[in-house]
Amino acid sequence: ACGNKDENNNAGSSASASPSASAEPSESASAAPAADALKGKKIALVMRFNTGTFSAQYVDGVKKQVAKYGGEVTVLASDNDLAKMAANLDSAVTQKFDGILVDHGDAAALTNGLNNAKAAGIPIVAFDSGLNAFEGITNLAQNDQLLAQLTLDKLAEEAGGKGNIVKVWVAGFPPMESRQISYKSFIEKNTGIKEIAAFGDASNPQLDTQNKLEAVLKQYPNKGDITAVWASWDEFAKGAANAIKQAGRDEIKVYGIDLSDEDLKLIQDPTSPWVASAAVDPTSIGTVQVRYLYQKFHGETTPPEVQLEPIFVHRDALPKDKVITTAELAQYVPGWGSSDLGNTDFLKELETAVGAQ
Amino acid sequence: MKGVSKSFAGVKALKNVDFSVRGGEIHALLGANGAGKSTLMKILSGAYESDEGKIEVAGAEYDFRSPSDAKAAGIHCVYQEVDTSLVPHLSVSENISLDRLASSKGKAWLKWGSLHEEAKSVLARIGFSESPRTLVRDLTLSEKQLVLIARLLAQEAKFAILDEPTAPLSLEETEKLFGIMNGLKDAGIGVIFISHRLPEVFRVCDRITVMRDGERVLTENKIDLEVSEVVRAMLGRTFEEEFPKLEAKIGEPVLSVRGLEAGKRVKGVDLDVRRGEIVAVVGLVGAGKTELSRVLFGADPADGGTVTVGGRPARLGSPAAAVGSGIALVPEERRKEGILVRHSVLHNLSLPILSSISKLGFLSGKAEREFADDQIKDLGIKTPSPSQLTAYLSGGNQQKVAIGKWLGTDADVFLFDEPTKGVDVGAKSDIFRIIGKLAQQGKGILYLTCEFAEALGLADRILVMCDGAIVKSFNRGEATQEDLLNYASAVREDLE
Amino acid sequence: MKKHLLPFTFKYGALIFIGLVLVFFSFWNEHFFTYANMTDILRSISIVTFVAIGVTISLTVDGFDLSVGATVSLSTVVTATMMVWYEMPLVVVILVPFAVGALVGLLNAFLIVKIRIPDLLATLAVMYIVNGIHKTYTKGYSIYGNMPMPDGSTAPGVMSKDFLWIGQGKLLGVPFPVILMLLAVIAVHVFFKYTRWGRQMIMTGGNEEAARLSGLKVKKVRALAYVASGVFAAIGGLLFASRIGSGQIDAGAPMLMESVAAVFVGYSVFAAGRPNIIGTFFGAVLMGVLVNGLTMMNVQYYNTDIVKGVVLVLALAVTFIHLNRRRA
Amino acid sequence: MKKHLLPFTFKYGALIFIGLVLVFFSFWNEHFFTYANMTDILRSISIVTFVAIGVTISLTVDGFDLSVGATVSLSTVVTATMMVWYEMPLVVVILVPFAVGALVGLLNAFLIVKIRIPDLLATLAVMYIVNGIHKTYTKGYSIYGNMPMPDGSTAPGVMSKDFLWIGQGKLLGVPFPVILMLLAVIAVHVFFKYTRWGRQMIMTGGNEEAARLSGLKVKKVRALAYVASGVFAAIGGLLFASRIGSGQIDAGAPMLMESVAAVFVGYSVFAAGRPNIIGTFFGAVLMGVLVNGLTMMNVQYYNTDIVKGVVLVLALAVTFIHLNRRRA
Ligand SMILES: Nc1ncnc2c1ncn2[C@@H]1O[C@H](COP(=O)(O)OP(=O)(O)OP(=O)(O)O)[C@@H](O)[C@H]1O
Ligand SMILES: Nc1ncnc2c1ncn2[C@@H]1O[C@H](COP(=O)(O)OP(=O)(O)OP(=O)(O)O)[C@@H](O)[C@H]1O
Ligand SMILES: [Mg+2]
Ligand SMILES: [Mg+2]
Repeated sequence: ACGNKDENNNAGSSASASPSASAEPSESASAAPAADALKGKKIALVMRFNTGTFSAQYVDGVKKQVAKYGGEVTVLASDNDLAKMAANLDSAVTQKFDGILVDHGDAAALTNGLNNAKAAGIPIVAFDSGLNAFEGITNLAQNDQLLAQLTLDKLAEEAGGKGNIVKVWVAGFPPMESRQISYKSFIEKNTGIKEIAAFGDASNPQLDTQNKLEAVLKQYPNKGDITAVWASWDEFAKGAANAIKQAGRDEIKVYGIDLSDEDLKLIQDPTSPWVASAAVDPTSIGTVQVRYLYQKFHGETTPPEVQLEPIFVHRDALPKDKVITTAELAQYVPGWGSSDLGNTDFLKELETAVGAQ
Repeated sequence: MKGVSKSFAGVKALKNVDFSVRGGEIHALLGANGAGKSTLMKILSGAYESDEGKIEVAGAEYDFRSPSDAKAAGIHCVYQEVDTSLVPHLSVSENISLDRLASSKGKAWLKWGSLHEEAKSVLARIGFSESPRTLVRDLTLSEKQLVLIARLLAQEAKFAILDEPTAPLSLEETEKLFGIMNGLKDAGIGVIFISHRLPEVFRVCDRITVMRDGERVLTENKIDLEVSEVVRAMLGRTFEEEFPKLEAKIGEPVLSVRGLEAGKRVKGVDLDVRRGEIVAVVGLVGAGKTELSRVLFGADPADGGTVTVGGRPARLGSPAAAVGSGIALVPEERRKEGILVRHSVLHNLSLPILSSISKLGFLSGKAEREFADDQIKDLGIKTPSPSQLTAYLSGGNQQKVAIGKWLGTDADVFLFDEPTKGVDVGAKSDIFRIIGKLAQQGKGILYLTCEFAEALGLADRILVMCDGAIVKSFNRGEATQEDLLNYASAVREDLE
Repeated sequence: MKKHLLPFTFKYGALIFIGLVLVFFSFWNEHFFTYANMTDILRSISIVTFVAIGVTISLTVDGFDLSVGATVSLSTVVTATMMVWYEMPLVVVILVPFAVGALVGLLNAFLIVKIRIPDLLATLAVMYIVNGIHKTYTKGYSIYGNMPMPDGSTAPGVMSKDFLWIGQGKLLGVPFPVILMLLAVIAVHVFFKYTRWGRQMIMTGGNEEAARLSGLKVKKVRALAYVASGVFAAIGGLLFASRIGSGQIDAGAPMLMESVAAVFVGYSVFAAGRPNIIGTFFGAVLMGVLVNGLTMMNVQYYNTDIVKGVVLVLALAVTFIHLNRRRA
Repeated sequence: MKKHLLPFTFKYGALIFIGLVLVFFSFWNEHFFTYANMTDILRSISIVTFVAIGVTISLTVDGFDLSVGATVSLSTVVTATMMVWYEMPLVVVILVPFAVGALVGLLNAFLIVKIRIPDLLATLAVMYIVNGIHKTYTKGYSIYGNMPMPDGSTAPGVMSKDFLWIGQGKLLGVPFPVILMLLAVIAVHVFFKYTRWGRQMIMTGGNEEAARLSGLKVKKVRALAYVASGVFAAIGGLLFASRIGSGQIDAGAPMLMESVAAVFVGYSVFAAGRPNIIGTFFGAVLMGVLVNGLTMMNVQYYNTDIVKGVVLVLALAVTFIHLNRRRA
């Protein structure tokens, strides 16, 4: 229980993704008989993290989509413990699930189990697990470097290319480390922008960020001392926004990464310093992942890699008159959550067929 | 109290005891160790519930389920085990007022000023000089005893029970206590007084009850009694019978101590023990006997002096080193120091000889069991099986385990610190027999005790200790109890 | 002279140490020793201090409550749902977590006092149970105003302004949680020092047998201590929700070790060598000062852990070397 | 008859309970009671069991080692860096974490035995320090083959095949970590039951003063127990790195509570009421079976926590009600 870092949110995007290998198979066999063949599929969702709104929305996306196809999902949670995750994968194979979804896996930790799964003929679709080298698996990935780049570029633009910024970031997680690559080149490129403080602790992300940023705010007490805060994770962004808002330093803007319903609400709030985030819709990650799995069930060829392109969401693009959720975001931010990625005629028919039953 | 009985895990501690106290008298309760005095008083004060029997106070029948019930009836007790009644990191004042603080009635707020004031005035009555703000953990044993007596005085008692209060007190403090007891008596309070020191008992009490083996054997007014009658009632026999001395051949010195110093408790002790010789060290409680034995055994640090065992200088750094040099100690506090109560008889017995019953580190279960079986048979340890937890053994049998565990080591010198404390009469003579046998095997025995009679019966030589120093040496048959008492308290009297 | 100096150093060693740390950071950064930053530090430790008060109380009766972190988590989400899901009035929002904390405490007390399971074992089990309950209750979601519910609808309530003020507002320029914390520390200190019940707890922890022989109902006292521990942890959770404006899952998990660290540093204050409220408070202050000052120095968070650990060792070493020497 | 039945139930209650749980899950799901799944369960508990062995040893001498989780983390990253950063041969890769674990144990032993800081306090401080060290060592990064280094270069090594086999390979159809675990459990059991040093540890834990007065070198014994605890935790960390093929930051954090839970359930096995290796093993098995079986039943992970807690309570309640009745 102590020190669990749930870094749930780097998941990603959903909808607006363009398959890097644009092999979108569009054969449409008649689905009605297939609906029976694909009925009651037992699917294991092997997750590394499982707390927080982001994960909850992602699981929700998976469950809803599987339900639409008449299947059943079992969530195997790993408390951010890769050894447990490997064990979970093993037992998913042993227990003969029909298909396995992997969330935030790790190539080294899971290779063995995935080989077993492959030997057992169980199809696998992974998200953000760095399994591109693994043959036969469809990999969904959100582009973490791009995610970071989108927010940093906006930060630079709104700051006019100069200013002092605070970085909230922590190492130890692959997505974080990818984001750091973008950050490094950003700092090198924008010589006018200076990092004056950096911290981050994954074990108590929100409150710890709030407390530490307060210290930094006191260290730089004058308006204009700090231009912006770049938070590499929405949990950090929430804490940072709280600290700034409560200190009344509304000239400082927060740029975050990832977006849950909770985050969206904060970005919409005009009094909140958090103005923008880049993310992939967690719900549609789940949806898309399930679609590819069912394509595999159906015997279609699926691409080895599917890139989920992140969407940049800025307050300016959001409505001022009502609070929206990520489900409605697509109306305002083009490309969000609306993706038909991975959908095929067959799957659509399957959905209707199951829905009719 | 009428027809009170009580058993502990198979030991019948009290058998159908009747006992009564009048207001305004000092009633002495006497009996050998383990006779059941403390148990009876714990029942009277509500700390234990009796199995049978009833308690009446001023004609009304009571059923004490907790100490507070007894206190409500006006019965207050100073328990024998001082440490069970005090909270070490609280102040003296609070410990004196502990009952009041613990009660569920009364004022919610503490007034520290008046608390200390009250404590001070009670303490003044017994001549206690430390500040009432001192923490109890910083007090000496006798000071702790005084705090408990002060607590009793602070109560509105109708009956006061004092279970061996004089044990840790100096003569001067004892005198003060007697003054207080007489004061209580004059105020119409019934005082029950337990002590092993017969002279003081005879000086202060009005009536005497004697217990033996859980039964009441005698209740008389003091003036109708002789000391010898009481002793006979306590023991059920005369002295000589109790200490059958085995004859042993006395050889060359095996333990020599020169100029041993340790803190304030051991001052320049010189002594020799020869093979086959039983040397008793007697002294009043607090004379420093326990400290002497602990220093010899390396359990406490020595400040200076030399110890030779079997002609070789012994290292005194730690008990492990002492054992290596051939010294064994049967310590005073059996349950805390002598045995491990949560472990079996078997494991307790084999503890000091683990290395000799193991090969390459692996224990030989057979050797261990054989050794244990031998000890259980030789020493007559009453236990259902060697794997019984020692916690469930009676005190005497626990003491035998504490002794037996050393018999497998080839120690040359055995230190016994009050080995008969809390041990019943039968076990006591068993222990004397074991000690005698050890002497016959040519071991050197140092026997530390505050029971002069034991020393007179058992020892070849008696050293009298007072205030940390050996003040006198007697050979067997040279001394009487009076002589010993005189020398044991000599220094103190000289100082006065 | 020298003889008196040493005990003095020991007794006030921990306080002097805090003073030196303050001086060091003040020289390092002019903005450190300002009113605004000092109140920030106090506010940042207010939640942990409440939890640590609970731990102190349970340690006072010689028990150890491992379930406080889980209680904080539960209380945080319960508080938030009271507003967000059920739109309860402020009074209910505040009282329900109290009740929740008390219930957890009662469960601990039942297992420890009645069933007589050793404290560490019992509270560990309760930790698991309460952790499970708090996640089951919210189905793993964090709680915030107008959140979408699993069934597709939207939660009716928001975190009310009045409630948020508890954790974020100021009274006469002092953050309200700081005022609450100071009041709690003083109240519990007074409780332990000047009331009979407080002394009864200390007695029970100091020598349960003696307390029992004095007629004290020690079981009741110990049960009460666990209930108090649960309630203070629950207040910590309530403040947590109010401070960050939402009910986060697992919010309390890191609180256990942090509060225990504060309590243990507190052992060194006045060289008590025992749990004591004033010590706990200064322990929390020291930890807060270190985090704040080291952040200003831009020290990496992982070095902060080393510093925390070393400070803990130093504080404890000084105290226990001293205590053991005196006893020896 | 009845008189004999009751103690029997108590003594084997915990084992019967595990049996019933197995039977229940077997009826529920045909895939549960298969060789493959049973070895899966054993492999899944192998790391925790090693850590739990360490905790059992420290508890045997009546100490409590809170630093084991941090030691696992440190050992994991050290093991990984030995290969990835320094390309050391397998022997070194295996020996260095042993040394690291022993060093942590020595630090604990020093603070507890020499400075005489109470065990919980000392090991908590060490936990912070070791946690900080392991993150400082890697600058917070996780370690994996050919990782990019903070200075822009690429790490030279990868996790070697031989090393990965330790955590992932099979010998005669049995996962190698399971073999290691069983060997360790048997070895430590033999150590406690049949060797002099094991007995000395047990006796030291039973009553340190009495053991000392029986001529045992209790300080040495206790120090050794902490070193052993550190080494077993380090083996856990090594297995961790080998199982997942990388060195994750903070990998050991959840291990502390999990291993403690296993040890505590173990108190109930054979109604021992105190730490014992066989009990610890079965405790770990029970926890592993529960997690595996409940997952198969598609119980939410957060409910699993509740079940774990309740099982812990039941196991402990049965044992301690029984033990206390016997003592009374
Ligand atoms: N809590 C207990 N559990 C088991 N046996 C006990 C307990 N208390 C006392 N006994 C046993 O009961 C008997 C009477 O003990 P008690 O303490 O009443 O003797 P005593 O007359 O006060 O002796 P002493 O002069 O040594 O104080 C002894 O055999 C003792 O071992
Ligand atoms: N636990 C204690 N705390 C403080 N002082 C103590 C303690 N135990 C003994 N003393 C004091 O130490 C002095 C010597 O004690 P020691 O135990 O060596 O004497 P002793 O002759 O063995 O007496 P006893 O018959 O009590 O064993 C006495 O003044 C005694 O009051
Ligand atoms: Mg007695
Ligand atoms: Mg003595």
